[in-house]
Amino acid sequence: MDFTTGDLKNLFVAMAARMTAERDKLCALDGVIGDADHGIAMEQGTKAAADAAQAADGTLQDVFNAAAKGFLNAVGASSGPLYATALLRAGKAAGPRASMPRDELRAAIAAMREGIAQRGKAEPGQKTMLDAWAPAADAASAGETADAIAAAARQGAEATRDMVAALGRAARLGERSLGHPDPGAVSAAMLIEEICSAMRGPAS
Amino acid sequence: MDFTTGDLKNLFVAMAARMTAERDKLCALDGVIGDADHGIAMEQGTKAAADAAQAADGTLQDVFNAAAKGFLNAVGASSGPLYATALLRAGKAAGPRASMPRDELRAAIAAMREGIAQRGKAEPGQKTMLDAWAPAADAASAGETADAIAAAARQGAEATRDMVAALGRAARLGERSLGHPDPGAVSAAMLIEEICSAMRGPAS
Amino acid sequence: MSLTQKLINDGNAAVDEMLAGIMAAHPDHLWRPDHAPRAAVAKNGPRPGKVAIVVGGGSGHEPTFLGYVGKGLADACAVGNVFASPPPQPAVDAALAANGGAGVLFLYGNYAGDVMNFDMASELLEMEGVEVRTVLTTDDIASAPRDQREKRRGVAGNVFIFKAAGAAADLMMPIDEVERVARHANDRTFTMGVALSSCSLPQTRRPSFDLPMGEMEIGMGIHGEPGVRRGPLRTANEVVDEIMDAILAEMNAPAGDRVAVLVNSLGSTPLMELYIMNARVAERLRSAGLTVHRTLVGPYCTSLEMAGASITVMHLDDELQRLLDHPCDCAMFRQG
Amino acid sequence: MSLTQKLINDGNAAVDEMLAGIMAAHPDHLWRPDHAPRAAVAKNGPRPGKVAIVVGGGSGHEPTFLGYVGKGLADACAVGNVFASPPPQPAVDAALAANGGAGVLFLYGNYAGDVMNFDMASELLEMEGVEVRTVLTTDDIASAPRDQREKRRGVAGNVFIFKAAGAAADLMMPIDEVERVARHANDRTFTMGVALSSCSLPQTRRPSFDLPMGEMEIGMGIHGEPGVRRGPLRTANEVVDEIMDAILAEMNAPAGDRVAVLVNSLGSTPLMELYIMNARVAERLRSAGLTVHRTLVGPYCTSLEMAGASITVMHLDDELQRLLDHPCDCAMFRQG
Ligand SMILES: Nc1ncnc2c1ncn2[C@@H]1O[C@H](COP(=O)(O)OP(=O)(O)O)[C@@H](O)[C@H]1O
Ligand SMILES: Nc1ncnc2c1ncn2[C@@H]1O[C@H](COP(=O)(O)OP(=O)(O)O)[C@@H](O)[C@H]1O
Ligand SMILES: [Mg+2]
Ligand SMILES: [Mg+2]
Ligand SMILES: [Mg+2]
Ligand SMILES: [Mg+2]
Repeated sequence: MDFTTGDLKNLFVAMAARMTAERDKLCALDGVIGDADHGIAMEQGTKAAADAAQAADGTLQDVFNAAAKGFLNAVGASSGPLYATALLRAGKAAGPRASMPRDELRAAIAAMREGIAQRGKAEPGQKTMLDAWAPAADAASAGETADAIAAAARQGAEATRDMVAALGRAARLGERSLGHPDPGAVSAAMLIEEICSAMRGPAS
Repeated sequence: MDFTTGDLKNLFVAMAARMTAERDKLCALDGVIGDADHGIAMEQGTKAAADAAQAADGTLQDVFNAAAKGFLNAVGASSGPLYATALLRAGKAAGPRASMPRDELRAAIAAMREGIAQRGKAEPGQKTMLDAWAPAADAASAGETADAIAAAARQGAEATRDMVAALGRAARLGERSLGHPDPGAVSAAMLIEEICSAMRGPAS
Repeated sequence: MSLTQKLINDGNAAVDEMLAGIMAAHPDHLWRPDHAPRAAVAKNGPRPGKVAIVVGGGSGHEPTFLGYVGKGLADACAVGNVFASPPPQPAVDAALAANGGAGVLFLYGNYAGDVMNFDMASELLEMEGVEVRTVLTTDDIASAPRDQREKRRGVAGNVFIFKAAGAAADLMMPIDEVERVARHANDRTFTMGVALSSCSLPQTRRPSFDLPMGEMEIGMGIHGEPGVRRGPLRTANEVVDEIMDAILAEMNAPAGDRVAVLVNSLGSTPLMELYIMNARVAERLRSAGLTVHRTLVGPYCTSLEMAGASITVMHLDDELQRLLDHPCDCAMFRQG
Repeated sequence: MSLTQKLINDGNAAVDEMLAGIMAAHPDHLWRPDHAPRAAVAKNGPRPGKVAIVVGGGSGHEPTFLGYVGKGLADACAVGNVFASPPPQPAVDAALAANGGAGVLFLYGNYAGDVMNFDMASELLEMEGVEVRTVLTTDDIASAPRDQREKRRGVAGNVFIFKAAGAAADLMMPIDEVERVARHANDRTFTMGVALSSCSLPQTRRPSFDLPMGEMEIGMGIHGEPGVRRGPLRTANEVVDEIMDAILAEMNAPAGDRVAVLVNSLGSTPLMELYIMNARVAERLRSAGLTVHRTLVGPYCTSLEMAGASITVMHLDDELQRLLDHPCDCAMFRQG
């Protein structure tokens, strides 16, 4: 069964629900090495993305674009431009189609990684959300299973514990950032889990 | 053995030591129905009185006057004018003498009560320091023993628990001032204990 | 129990060190007479023929009182220990330094200690031939019933009352007039506050009182004295409504009248919360048909680091409006 | 764990309600374009031929940034969520509303989020033919080593840097000059702070980090980001000495030079403590042979209700001194 604009709208709803559920945990993680608001940004951003997607007409790309704009305008912060750019890229990858094979969500993941890397001028290993998106995108591009992609993202997020931050607020901490996972990477792994779950098809 | 200017200076030193020891307790009592600073005012006031007394030459009255001025200028607040006036009155009662019979400390207590009542426009029963000074002065004027005078002061202070404040900061509390002793009455009973102890004569 | 977190050196030296820092920061606005380290006088302002406005009280309320000394506002200030009236001497020194031969107005909050000390200062000054008047501010409507207005405390309303009297004096009004203006300003100024946390004195560094999380003290004073009652912490709008209900009832202003508003932090409540409150204050005044002529928002009259806020409304008439609009230039407050 | 004590209604609505309260309080100073509720523009200031200074950043630092919008200072401001850069749109709206045809200077603190959002706004504005320059403030000397100045955060030094750039623009200098002044002001401004308590976000009402009693965080940012290190809480003089040692070493000013000083509260640290600190700051500058031209003391750049303070020193030259002295009239800051 193809992945339709309706599925995409549901995916944004699922992401928003997940971020609401994880908000306080993400804020607490951000409190240790940042400014304690990452859960709020992700909750507000995914909620705005879901609302904008819901209200959007048109193709997959249109829905992605609406979600990008919704996320950006609700949030600002670091997450806003990063995810707005990621979603615009995913929309481009999905293209002006009413639906696409579910498999092509792999390309969306890869596109999102590109958007984040470009907007954030980021590389893997700098203790950012890219450290979850990059291994997930690599696994997706290699055609691995949804489970494997999600696992790669989680491992990537977990690995940020042992990194010294080089970008974002935590970069000022130097060695003090060691031992704590990057909140943006942790939330990224959660979003990727939601995408992977959509990749597996609707729960029957 | 008569009560000399040296004894008077020692009395102020004893009062200052007592107030330093009781400072935090008095602040805590003032915190409940006032502004938590009574221990500080009494510590600073008696210390300044002791210092000024130490530096003063002349008669009992001169020493009392110096102490009054020292107390007032160090403290201000409510306690400052009240005790400055009380000490000036005590000095008048003691008079321009180098010494006096220890018994005449009773007259000093009565004079202090008068000074406080006049400066504070206070009457007994209004939940103020006068509620310790008045019964002590009555006992003193009736010629009771040092022990009895000190006990009267302590009972007077304790009785303020059951009064609704009518003067000072606590007056704004209405019924909420019930159940808590007045800090000024508690510190007054302590000062009266020190005077009574001087009345008994030097520890031999 | 551990000590409260403060950036101080020695609690007993806090007031004098603060004064040193104030003098270092504001040499164009303030000076201290030799031998009167607890009296601060406006560099600009006091002049022959002008009534001298002398304010004062305990420390710990900054920018009240010192911050309101300057051209167009108070001429001098007597500085007490933390939450303690100054003794008479600094008040005398302040008055003598600011005296322009047209009389002195002592203008300060109604507290037993302040009254006794300033009254002693008045006696001393009168012995020196200086004419002294006294006006006590009594704007805290929570501190006594309406029919006992003269028993109420002076709190943040000081800012408006001082401003009106200071402007009157700056306009060279005679002492009778300045006194009348001060009383009139006080009569038309209404304040009520709530506390969300205690403060702590620099000497003890212990909370002055206990206030459990989730509760607030309603009708709080500015020295950590308890308020009228304690209740559960509520939303900003509910708190504003309770305060505005009380103020509007007292003020009893007909629709169409103008007011000035002060939403004041008691110390650690940040501007974000004050402005959230002000949104509701403005709404309430609008629906009462009143026009807000001027709004001040910020820490104007504080209790050290206490959390909480007060709302002051001054019911304007043409005269008070003109006096509030008069320019002033103080170390910690400028206008016009 | 119970929620922190705040006077708010709904954490998610806090910024918009605050803005409503600010607009109600300061109608003579600020307005918002229709459909741009997160852009605040000076009533007086923006005019044809004048470079528009647009500042902005997250909320929670009040009076930064909004309070510095007004004649002689910033022309407009983009308002973000609490501790979150505004998205590009309000920055675009602010710039368009303030644009006088002489170019726009985006002037804000160096944070990853702000850079990404304001850069997107610049691209959008350039597509509309508006010339945009950007200067990032990087005054926080604790946030990166000296040889990586461009990585440092912008904190309370914003006040002086905005002031200098705002004056340059008000004097109708062309965009090249205004940009040069802003960079020059930033190069000569040095800040370092300490935190004594955490703040908490209105949405979560949980402390952003743990700071046990008796400890302080040294080199603290203004968003609750951790500082350089944690240590035992020390006296005001010791704290000032540590900060001033670092600032004086960085600034490397020859004796005889002039400076401007800002002793800033991060939120709940009261004026008494700031002035106690300032007494020592003045002493340290005097013994370094430096002259203090101007001192600001108060909550100028805050982190909600965080306890703590920062010290900023701007190393003046004739130009910067003249620009700092230039009058300004903002909702929350007036001078001259
Ligand atoms: N330049 C960057 N590139 C990629 N990711 C970044 C960059 N800067 C920050 N991040 C990510 O953003 C996260 C923080 O997001 P958030 O808390 O929402 O924003 P802010 O730091 O503005 O408060 C970090 O944990 C990190 O993963
Ligand atoms: N008018 C008055 N007459 C007598 N005693 C008074 C009067 N007003 C206050 N007091 C006493 O002063 C005490 C408070 O003293 P203190 O805490 O030093 O001053 P303040 O109230 O100015 O902080 C009260 O407990 C009360 O005993
Ligand atoms: Mg964050
Ligand atoms: Mg007291
Ligand atoms: Mg007191
Ligand atoms: Mg943030």
